[in-house]
Amino acid sequence: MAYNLKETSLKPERLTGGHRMCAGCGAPVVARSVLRALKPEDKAVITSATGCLEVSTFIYPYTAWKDSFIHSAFENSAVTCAGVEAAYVNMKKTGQLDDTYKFIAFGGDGGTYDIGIQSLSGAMERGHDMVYVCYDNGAYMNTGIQRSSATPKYADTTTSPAGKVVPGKQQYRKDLTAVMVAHNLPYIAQTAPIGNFKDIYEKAEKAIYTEGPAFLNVLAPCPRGWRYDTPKLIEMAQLAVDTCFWPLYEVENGVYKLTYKPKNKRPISDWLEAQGRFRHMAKDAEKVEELQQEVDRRWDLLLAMCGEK
Amino acid sequence: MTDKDKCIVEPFTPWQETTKGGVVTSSGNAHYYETGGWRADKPEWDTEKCRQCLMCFPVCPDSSILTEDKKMIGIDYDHCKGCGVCANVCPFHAINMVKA
Amino acid sequence: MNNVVEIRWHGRGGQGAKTASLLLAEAAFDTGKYIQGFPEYGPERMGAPITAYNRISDERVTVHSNIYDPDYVIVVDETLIDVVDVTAGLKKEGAILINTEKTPEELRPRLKGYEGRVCTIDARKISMETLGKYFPNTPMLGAIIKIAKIMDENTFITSMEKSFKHKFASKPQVIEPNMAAVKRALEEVRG
Amino acid sequence: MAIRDKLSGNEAVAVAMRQINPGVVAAFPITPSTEVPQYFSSFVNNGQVDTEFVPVESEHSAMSACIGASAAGVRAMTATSANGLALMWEMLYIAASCRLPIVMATVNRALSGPINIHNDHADSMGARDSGWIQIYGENNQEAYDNEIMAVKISEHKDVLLPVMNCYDGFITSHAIENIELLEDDVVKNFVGAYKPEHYLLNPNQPIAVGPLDLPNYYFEHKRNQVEGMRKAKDVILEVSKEFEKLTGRSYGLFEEYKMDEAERVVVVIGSTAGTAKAVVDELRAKGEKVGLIKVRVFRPFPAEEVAKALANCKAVAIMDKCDGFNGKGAPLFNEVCSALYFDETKPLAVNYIYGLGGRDVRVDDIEKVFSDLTEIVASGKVDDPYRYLGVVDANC
Repeated sequence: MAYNLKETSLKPERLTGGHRMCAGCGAPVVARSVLRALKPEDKAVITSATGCLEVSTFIYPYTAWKDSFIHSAFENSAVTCAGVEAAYVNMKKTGQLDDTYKFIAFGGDGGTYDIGIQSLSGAMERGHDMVYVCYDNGAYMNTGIQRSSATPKYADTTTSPAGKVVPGKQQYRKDLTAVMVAHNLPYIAQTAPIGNFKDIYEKAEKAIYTEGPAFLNVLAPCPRGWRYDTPKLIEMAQLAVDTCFWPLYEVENGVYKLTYKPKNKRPISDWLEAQGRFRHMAKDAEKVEELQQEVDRRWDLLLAMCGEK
Repeated sequence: MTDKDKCIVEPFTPWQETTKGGVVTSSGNAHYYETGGWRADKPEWDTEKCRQCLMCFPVCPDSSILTEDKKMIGIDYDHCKGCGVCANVCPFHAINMVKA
Repeated sequence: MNNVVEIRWHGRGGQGAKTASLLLAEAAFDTGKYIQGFPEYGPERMGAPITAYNRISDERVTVHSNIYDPDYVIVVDETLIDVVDVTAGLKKEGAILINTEKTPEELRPRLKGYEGRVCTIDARKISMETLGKYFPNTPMLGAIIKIAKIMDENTFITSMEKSFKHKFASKPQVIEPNMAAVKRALEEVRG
Repeated sequence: MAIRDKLSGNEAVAVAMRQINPGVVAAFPITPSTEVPQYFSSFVNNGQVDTEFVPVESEHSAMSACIGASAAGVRAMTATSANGLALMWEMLYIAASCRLPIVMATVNRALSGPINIHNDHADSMGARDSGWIQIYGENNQEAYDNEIMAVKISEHKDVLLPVMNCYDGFITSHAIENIELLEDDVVKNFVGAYKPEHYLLNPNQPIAVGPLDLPNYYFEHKRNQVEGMRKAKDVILEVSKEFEKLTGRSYGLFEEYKMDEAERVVVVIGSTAGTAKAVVDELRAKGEKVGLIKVRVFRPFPAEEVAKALANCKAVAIMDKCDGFNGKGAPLFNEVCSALYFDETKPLAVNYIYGLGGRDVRVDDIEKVFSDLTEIVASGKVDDPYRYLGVVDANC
């Protein structure tokens, strides 16, 4: 059935209000969008890495999750989920359970790109039937905006401050989606919460209902870390997509497919200038040009992979 | 004080009465925790201007756009933190942020 | 502790001294004994000298140290006697058994003045002639049973037959040659 | 009918795990525990168990997967040693604080560095305050028996804590010895079906595990957790009693060996107890009043019981197979001395740190300890209570 936003509003909400994420945070928007792709009759177990999403949605004695949920530590959301999934396989095999469950692990870019990459790689390689969702807000926001390997070059963070000598982070961001492609998973996608949420919904649905391990990398703007006004959440994601900083694509059994091609590719400066974390360099033509070239290089590569060139 | 059905254990409950390992056995009970008090600006829904496109519904971080039968029916002020994302995406200016 | 027989094995990594010590433990176990079989672990790889141990007793042995004053020493590879102090701590009333084509008299001068009994067995010859391959463990086992009198020979033979029948259930043709190797070892051990 | 067999400690524990047939086993190889998942994976691949075996990429993930599986609602088990245990450190505390009844064979090995694969107790002693129950076995039989009992102890509703089944690397794990096994259905009946009260995969009641726990709750949760540890003492005795009915093998919180009127006593953990028993036998045969206490349960520590057992002896040597690095005494010594503090009559006490990194413990080492105790009793004082046994020392 073709995607219809209004139809999806009929599904039960699986992440309730009453959690304590910041006003205007992108992460719960990503989480509830992914969960909306679950069939209402299916049950789920959700895991989360330590991070904003976890410490704000499950503060004793309140859980915002309507499904069973487990958090154990920072670097192991993937394998904690894999442990639950293994238990499910055993319970099914031994006739202890009739219901259908789906398994979704969440982690921020810190818990996914960095400290959690070993556990993620292991769980994906072993082929557990689960979805790992990275909500990438481009820094360790939970501990106070420290740089991660997902942080864009030149971003001002509390451990890559824009100083008098060193103007913010000195490295380009790691392309984790590409790293996950190298795991030869049945389904991998990069998406963002934009427009009528068709892209994120359809990818979440495919990820959840493709047998075997799947990985979603989802851009999740952070008003505090990126330094923009809270109402602009969706605008920020849209700009990242339209500048091709964050292309939307999927890789199904190794086959790349671009799922969104901006009609007018916007210059990276549009995205940089909208955020306080780039204020120190957004007018520096040389640096902006350098970033533009890197965005173009990666975009061209992707177009080639997707057979768009 | 403690509501066992909702697994709402009051702060400073004797250790004998807390749940072992901090397990919470009432899923989604954060619903009973109100975050409406966080709000500085308040979204107001203009039913005249609303064309029921539902673009506001998925963008809310606090699941506070109330819907029924594919239609918006209101805003959950118990949980809305007043971020203004809904107002910003509305193509018809049917949600306006006002001082709370 | 008086009825405990303590045995030390010297072999080379990959040569099967550890397996032989376990086989001896198994054979003794099958005749109702209490056994210990354990190697001395290290980072040694193929070819390096290794040591393994057995304790065999009528009661459970609780001592869990290595063996320093063995009743018997078994040397799986003759070349080791010039490299390792194989008779260290070996009781005079005991014996050393060496796998070699040489006679006990030929080897005694290389044993640093050890005064006890020196025995030899040509496990290679027996193995080649009965099994057609070099598996020294089975003849070595027969030889040590003969020397150490850990158990009655007939009980040992019956036990080995049972064990081979179980172990080689899928290739019964090798049971007879293995039994032949055991019996020849009982006969041919020298010294 | 018991099954007479000959197995190494690791093989025996793997057999116990097969008989328990847990829902999930997640493990990463590390010497000397590696054989446990090796044997077990062959049981899995030969269809002898229903278990999902998860060959994880690290010990941290092994414990994490066990936490997920246990919370999900099945029995979860693993095995590790030394650095593997160290890599699990964070998850050990989380498993215990989530009150998850995970059972882990902990094959004791010296902790790096320098790297050393041989036996001592530095690994599990370092984790003694992680909230896990710790049971130590002397030989393959005890490793097997403890693995089976651990399941019932950990899952008891008054306890709900994970259990380390500790036994000595190589000495116990790799040596073949006689053993009496239980029949499969006897073990199955003994451990029973696993029925957790709350679990993630309960279709009738979704739950949430592992919250952010703020200052208005955390302390009470910790106090609740320690109650599980306190109650574990009675539960261990209860389960051991039930096990004795099946096997005739009697287990307590510790073993008192020839303690009747014993004046000089060695307190020790693990395989060294066996070697020490042989020395006690030898000295008793000469009419000497010597005895031995082998600590089986180190967590919870049976403080009152140990103090009572030692109340009437004259001198006690407490032997630690790891150092404490507080500069004054190692873990077992500190525990025993604390236990004795509240008693009016207490023996003279001396600590021996011994056997580090697999330094072999010989009969004459234990004989030396008893002869030192004779001197202590004669002089009525302990000049140097912190001693090293078997270390090469230029001043001695």
